[in-house]
Amino acid sequence: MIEFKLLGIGVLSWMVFLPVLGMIVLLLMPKSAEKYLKYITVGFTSVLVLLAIVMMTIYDPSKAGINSLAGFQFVEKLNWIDIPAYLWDGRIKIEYFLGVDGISFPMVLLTALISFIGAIASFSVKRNEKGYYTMYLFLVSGMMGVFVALDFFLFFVFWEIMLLPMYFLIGIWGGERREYAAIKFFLYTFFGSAFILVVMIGLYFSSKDPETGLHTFNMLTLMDPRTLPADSLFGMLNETWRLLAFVSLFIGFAIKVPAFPFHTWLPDAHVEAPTAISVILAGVLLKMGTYGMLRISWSIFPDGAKYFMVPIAIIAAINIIYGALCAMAQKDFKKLIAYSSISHMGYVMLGMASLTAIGISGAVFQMFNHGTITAVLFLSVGVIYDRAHTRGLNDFGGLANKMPKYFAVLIVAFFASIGLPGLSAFISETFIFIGGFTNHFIRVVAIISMLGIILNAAYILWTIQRLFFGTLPEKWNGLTDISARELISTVPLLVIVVVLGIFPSYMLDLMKSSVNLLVNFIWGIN
Amino acid sequence: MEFALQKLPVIVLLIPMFSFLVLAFFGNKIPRGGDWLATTLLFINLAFSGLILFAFGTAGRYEMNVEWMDLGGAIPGAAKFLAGFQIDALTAVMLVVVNAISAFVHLYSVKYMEGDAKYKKYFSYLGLFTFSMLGLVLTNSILLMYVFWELVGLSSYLLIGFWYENKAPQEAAKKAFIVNRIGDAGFLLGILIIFLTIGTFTFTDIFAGVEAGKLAGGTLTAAGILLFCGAVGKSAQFPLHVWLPDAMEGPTPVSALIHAATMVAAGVYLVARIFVMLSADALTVVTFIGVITAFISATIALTQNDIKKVLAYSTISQLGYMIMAIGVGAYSYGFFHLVTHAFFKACLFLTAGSVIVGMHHIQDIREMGGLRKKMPITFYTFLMATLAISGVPLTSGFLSKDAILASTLAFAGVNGGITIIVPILAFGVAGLTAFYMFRLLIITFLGEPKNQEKFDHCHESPAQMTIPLIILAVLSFFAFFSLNPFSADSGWFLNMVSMPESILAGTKGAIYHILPLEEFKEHLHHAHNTAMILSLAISGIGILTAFVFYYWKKVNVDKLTDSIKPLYNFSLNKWYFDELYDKTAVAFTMGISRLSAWVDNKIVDGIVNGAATVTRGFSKYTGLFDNIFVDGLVNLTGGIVGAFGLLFRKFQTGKIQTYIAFLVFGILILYFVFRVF
Amino acid sequence: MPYTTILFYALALIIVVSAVMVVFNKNVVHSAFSLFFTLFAISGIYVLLKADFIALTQIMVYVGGILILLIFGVMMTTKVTNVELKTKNLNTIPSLVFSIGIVTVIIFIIFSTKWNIRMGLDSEETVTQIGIMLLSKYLLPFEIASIVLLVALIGSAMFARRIKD
Amino acid sequence: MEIGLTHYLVLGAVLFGLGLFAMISRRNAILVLMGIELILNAANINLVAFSRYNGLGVDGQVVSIFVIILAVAEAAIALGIVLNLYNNFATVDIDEANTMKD
Amino acid sequence: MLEQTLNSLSGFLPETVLIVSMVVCIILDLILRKKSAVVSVAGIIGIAVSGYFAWLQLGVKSILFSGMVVVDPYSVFFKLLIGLSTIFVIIFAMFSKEMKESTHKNEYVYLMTAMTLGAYLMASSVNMLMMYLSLETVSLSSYILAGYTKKIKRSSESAMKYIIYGAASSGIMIYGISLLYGFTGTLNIYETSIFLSRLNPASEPVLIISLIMILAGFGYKISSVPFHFWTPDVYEGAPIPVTAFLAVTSSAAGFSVLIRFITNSFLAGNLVQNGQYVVIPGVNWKEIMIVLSIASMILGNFVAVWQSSVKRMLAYSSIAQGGYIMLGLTVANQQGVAAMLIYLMAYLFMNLGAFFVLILIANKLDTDELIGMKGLGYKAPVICVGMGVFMFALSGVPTTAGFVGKFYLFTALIESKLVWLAIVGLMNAVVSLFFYIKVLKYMFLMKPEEGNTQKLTFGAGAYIVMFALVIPTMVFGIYFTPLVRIAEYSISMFGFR
Repeated sequence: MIEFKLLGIGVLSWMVFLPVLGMIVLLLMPKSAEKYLKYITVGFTSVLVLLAIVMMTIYDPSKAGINSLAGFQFVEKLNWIDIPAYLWDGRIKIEYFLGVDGISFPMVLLTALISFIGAIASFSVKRNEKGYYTMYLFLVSGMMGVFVALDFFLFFVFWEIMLLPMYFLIGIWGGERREYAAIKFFLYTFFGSAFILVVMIGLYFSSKDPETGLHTFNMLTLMDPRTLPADSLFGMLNETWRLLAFVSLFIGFAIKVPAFPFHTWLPDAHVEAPTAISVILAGVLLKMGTYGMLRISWSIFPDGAKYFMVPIAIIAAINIIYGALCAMAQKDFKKLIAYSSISHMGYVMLGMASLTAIGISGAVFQMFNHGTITAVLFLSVGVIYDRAHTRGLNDFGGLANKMPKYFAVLIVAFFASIGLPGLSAFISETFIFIGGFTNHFIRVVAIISMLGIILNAAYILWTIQRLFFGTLPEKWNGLTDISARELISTVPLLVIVVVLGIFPSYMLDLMKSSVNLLVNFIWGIN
Repeated sequence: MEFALQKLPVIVLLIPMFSFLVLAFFGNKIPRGGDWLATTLLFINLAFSGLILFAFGTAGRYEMNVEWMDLGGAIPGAAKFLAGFQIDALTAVMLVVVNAISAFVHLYSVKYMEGDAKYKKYFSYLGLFTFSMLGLVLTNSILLMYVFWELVGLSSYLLIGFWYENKAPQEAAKKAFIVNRIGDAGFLLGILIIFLTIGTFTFTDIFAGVEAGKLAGGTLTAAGILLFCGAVGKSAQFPLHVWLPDAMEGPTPVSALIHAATMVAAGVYLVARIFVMLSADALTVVTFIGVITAFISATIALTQNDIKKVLAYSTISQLGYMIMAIGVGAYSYGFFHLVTHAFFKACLFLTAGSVIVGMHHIQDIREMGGLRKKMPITFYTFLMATLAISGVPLTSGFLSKDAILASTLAFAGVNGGITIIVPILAFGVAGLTAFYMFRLLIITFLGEPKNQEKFDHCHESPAQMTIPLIILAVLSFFAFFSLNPFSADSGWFLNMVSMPESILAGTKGAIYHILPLEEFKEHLHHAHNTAMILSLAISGIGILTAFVFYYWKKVNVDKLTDSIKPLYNFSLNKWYFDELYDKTAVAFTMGISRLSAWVDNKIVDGIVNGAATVTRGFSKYTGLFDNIFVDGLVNLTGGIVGAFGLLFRKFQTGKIQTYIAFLVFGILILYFVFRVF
Repeated sequence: MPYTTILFYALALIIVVSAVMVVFNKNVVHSAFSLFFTLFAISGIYVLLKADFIALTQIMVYVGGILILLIFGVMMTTKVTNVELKTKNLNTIPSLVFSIGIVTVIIFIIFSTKWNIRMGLDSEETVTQIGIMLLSKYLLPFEIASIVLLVALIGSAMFARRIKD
Repeated sequence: MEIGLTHYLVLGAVLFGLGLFAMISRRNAILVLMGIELILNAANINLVAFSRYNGLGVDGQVVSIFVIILAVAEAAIALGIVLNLYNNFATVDIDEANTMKD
Repeated sequence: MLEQTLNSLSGFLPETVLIVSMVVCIILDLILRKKSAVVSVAGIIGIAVSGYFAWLQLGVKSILFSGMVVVDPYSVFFKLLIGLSTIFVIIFAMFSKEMKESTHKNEYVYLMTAMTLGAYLMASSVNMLMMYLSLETVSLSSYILAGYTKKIKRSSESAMKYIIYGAASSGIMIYGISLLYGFTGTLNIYETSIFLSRLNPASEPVLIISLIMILAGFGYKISSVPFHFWTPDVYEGAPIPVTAFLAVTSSAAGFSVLIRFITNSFLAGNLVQNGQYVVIPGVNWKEIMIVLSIASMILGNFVAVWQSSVKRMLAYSSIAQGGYIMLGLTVANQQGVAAMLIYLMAYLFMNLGAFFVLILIANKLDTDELIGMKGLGYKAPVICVGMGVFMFALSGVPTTAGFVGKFYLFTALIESKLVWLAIVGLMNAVVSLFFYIKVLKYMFLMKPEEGNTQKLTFGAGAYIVMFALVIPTMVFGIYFTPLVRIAEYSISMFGFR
């Protein structure tokens, strides 16, 4: 089993709790050190990136993970809460159980990367920096935790924890309607997690660990059919209850994705949130929903995944097309991007609904790509907004000559997001479509959702035209081109996009074996 | 040597990429923005590709693969994605054509684009285009072909919208990209079908799979037609031809390179590439699409007054010819026409460019006239190309066109019935082509100058522009393709590019409508002479009428047009295709998008806000709504909570005795409820 | 018809009528006095129930204590000079409905339930028993009651004390 | 006919109802307190009647004694509070003291 | 008889200590004749000592005073809970400005001691008379305390409302007791349950009406719908420390007696089979509990959303919290009861904490209106962060004790297949987020008005007390083994067979 410890503490714990350490450091900073806070934050996040890179070098792609503990890497497993039964069958055993496999590792990389980028992008924040960066690091640790937790309870805790800083980050440092957006976001997700909680508890009491004969929150054990006795609530024979559980889990995660019709929080949250937070939101948070589906719904309720694949695919198609159409009608740059990411998350769901290895690897890959690309897009929105203090697409025009570097950056990002070949998103989208095709149940849906390709192109090109082409309005003569800091935050992502577009294997090899195992597991092939 | 040769295609592919990167990133550092670099590199590339042509043209095909992606034991099957290139006659020829024209256009542009604000950007774009075009030609995997296909689309987008300060180029660029995208969606769909059924992307394996019958019947036809959709988009075939005329908003050399010679030919190349796996029905579709396109655009070209528009429509029409040719099974002739057309159409565009420069960016031919005296070289090159396109003997155009016409006759002869319409339209188009091309020539170069002062300032273009013209004009002589001026069959070209055996031949498939091949050849042989005579006659008539109308003015054209006003307008307005699409597809999409945005605000969010709106009236008179609104209570829970909350609040009257009353009431209720249980 | 019956009905009549007076009389003082009759008659009922000690306590505590307290209250809170003793009722209808409802429910229950009637020994005075009870079985409540009274003392003192400031 | 348990219980019930009515409907605080007394007396009548007719000795009576004690305590405190209310609001009509409500 | 009483006295030590300390306080007060912390400290010491003696009683199971009260882990648990909360409340009172400004000296100390005594007895009494008596003890002293600041109109009004409502419900309760007594012929809950289990299944209406009437008495202590009407007004009017006391201590006591009464007297021979209570047929109190808890949750949460005064909002929230806690009874098993105890422990810290922060704020701002708290997060960050912790805990966000409580309640529900009820509860939790987070919105998301942006400062003592409440809220959220162990240990009541 691959391990990597620093000072006797596993690297994943470092990844999760280093930001917390950073929080403490920030809080201890005196008032006078106000101006160094941002650098401290960047420092801590950059350490995360370094750790991630080191992990990448150690990581062994041949290990699959999913439902075999042996397949997980950097595993840490301690008892957190362990209460032996006293009067009633009240034994609760919760483990501090971290580990990564081919599905979570790309997400960990993404989180580290985006957190770092977001930290750089946060420099424009001027008000109450201490609070901001503290919350920011808190958020980072929460997100990281979600991706590495392998104990359902732990997962849920991180899942919920992450809401609090997000609420404040949107609510305090956001735009005019920030309060509305923040509370909307919080309530939606809280509502969703209520469903997750119910299923979690239900699973716990249905489960019976084959080894110890006790209830368990351990996701790996829960995947084992022997863990859920036939007579129990979510037992294998208890068809209806299992499907209900799947649905409520799906609702819980779909709100985060966000899937139609639970998506209305996203435009508000995005528009109101400060740039860096939009980046995090679109770059990482949305992935938590789809990741949760793969890690929990798909793995623990494969029957549900099979039963509902058509409805899910249809929802995905609605996301794709509906999101694109909404984006087309937007006049606010940021809102447009927000809707576009609804559309792109639709691709992810389509790939997952296909239940084929190619589709799911497409989905995971698309999660990563969407993370990087949308990050760039939101950063670019921030760039223009910081200068012009407006996001109205119709207020602009002719920026191409005024801000050539910006034009270059943004055009690459735009074409990446319409899935232009040679850029990463193309590979993932193609895989997703192949997956959708391969599964003949959802083939029609896949064909319909190919309409999305055209619509994406339409609104993106229209946006390019409105922003860059034509003649520059008088009032924007003062605009300066994209600055070095902004280039630092965007260019690395674009490099990744291009490189992964040409050599996708770098990413695909990481997830290959896990995805294959997952699919085999779902279809019961061994 | 052999080894080097096999690596050569890669080098040929990478050279333009190199020039693109260098110019894109260091354009500012290099003197003159590195135009000289790009141009020289392209000429080197041309030399290389010539070498390749000699090496592989006759020596059969060579293929090379590297593994691109591997998904392990993925479901279904083992998903491996190969990347590689192949060289056979088609590729080799295409390489030469692309490189040649690209090189000439580079040279030409040095003067033409001189002093433009985005000069170096222009050359880098050219490099990008050439790279992707070569990639498209070279690759052996249909997926990679799609990749380069899109990249070509991108560079075309960038070049059409090169002068994006103005409205028209923006719109044209967007239109081009989206219309192509529509075709490409079909293309991708076809690719996916193939992958699902055969599980590979490389052409050889695909053909093998088809031969093994993994993909047959309706699915095969569907796949073929879907792939053809891509061609329809790129080669501007009906009904997706609308983008090409607008694309003329780009710089003229670009039009010559991309929208006349190479990119638009990509569709034809694709059809040629997959010819062997096209089923009969697919081929029929191809044929008819081709011929319809050819006819429609020819009729439109009759009345256009913008010199580039006329050429654009003639391009579409010629592309239709090629497609049709392949459709009727004259595979090699179609491809032959592609090559010849590439040269003389490039020549035409470049001459048009020099005319435009000469006339200081006047494009309306009604302002021109009598330019022959002012710019002789331009005139004679133009004349040469015009003769070629009109299919006058001793020109390359004659060779290819004549062969195509002959095979349409043969096609009709074999199948009979309705298919007779194909040759009829084909010949009609030949005549129309001759007519409108000479109309253009006469109005532009002969007669009296209409716009005197423009005419006075007009002058011949410099050498950098005229040299390519001359070369291209010369290249449209028959001699370069066949020593026999009346038939190219014995020429080196057709010896090299011979019709492949359809892999479906055995299985009653593909080109069964020209099977047995002998019979087809037979018909072809007989048709040849008739075709030659007919075509000569028809184009002669065309040319003659042109002279009658516009040179000798024997017929009053205006009166004539008045007498057929509706028809005239119909043609002038391009059959109202744009209007149609605007009214239908575009309007529909925009409508839907606005609708859904509205829905998203009002309904979906509204369902969420629903109860809130329900309670709004309720809350108004309590005067609390604003407060609640501010507090972000505006969504479903909010609404219901609000409603019930308000309801319950009514109980809290502040009068203690009311409370006691409620207490007693509660006790009673509870009692009755649990008596009922 | 035994005298107990007549006595019971007489007492019941007094109780109910005067209680009704308490409830419906406009004048507070009159209500107070009719409450006096009610309580007195109730002690009579206790006597009928052979609970002499309770009857006595009733008279002493209620009539002698609480009632006086209440009348003081009336006096203190209403200016006798300009007679403001009249008070009218509020939300009469619902209160009638509820009270009648609950009374009917209780009466229905009283008749529908089969109480296990086991007559205790008749002629026996209960004081000694109660005394024993209070100091043996009910010792704790007895003590706690003292605490309660202490609290009440503190409380009423606290409220009634003139605020000097 | 013989007077039985139910008679007393009914009497208690009626008193209980009247007490409730007083509490709900009389505006004067003092009268509300009287209502409380009526309710407690109803309970007492029940208790005593039960202790008589259920042959349980004097438990019921003892309980009723405690009830009386509590009634006293309650009345005392209540009166204090009412006086305080009177000082603050210059009225004992308790429905006028409704500054706090939704 | 006598020696039994004497034996009982040894088991009665905590209460005795309380009585003594009460008297001591009174005397001290009379000696000092002025406001002074001495009395409060004395009271705190007294309660602490009694708590210590209660602690010594852990594990003892004995019956005292001929079946009036018992000593068992359950009662000990509640005594400790009540003692702790009362100590906190007295400390609050020392901090509170309105208590200082009241015209009285230190009465509140010994009144609270008396209340503690009553609450102790409520937790341990097994005889209905005793229950009634102890309940009245608590009630009477809380009436007084509600009107403690008697010069303030709101306070006196709330006292009036409280006493009238309380008197009504306790009157109804004693009437119900009398009916039950008449039917069963006993006041001891064990004998009651034995009597009832000998009854034939046919449900007797008298049982239901008396049960409901008795519930009216308990229900008004735990302010559960429909017996809750006094809660908002009284909470709003009473001084904040008293409100805190009512919200935490007296409702905890109410729950203790409610649980014991229901689970002991309405079980078939108070039987427990592997943790599941054997409810006697005919009296379906489980359904009654379901109705009451759902009603309380919905009403509490939905109305709290509309409140503009934090105090009143907390009043409604504690109605809702009572509803959550009652969910534990609906499953009628020991797991449910344990969940209730866990929740009560969490509830103590988070609710007291909220009230304490409110006291601190009210001291500075003289208001408990939300509007007044605009941008307070920038003026008094530490305090407001503390408030944030308590608010999130109350709404049940993980890593706070509140989540643990909810988690165990819903666990109990789901394990006994009451999933729909769990979902109702969770949805209510979502709704509750609205108004809990509203406070934070005003504190952090809104900017303070121009002009008054100067920082508010508090004494070290305030911070110490607050952290004494914040830290358990957080720590028990992350490591809740102790809570669960204590609860599991404490659900063993006397007399279960």
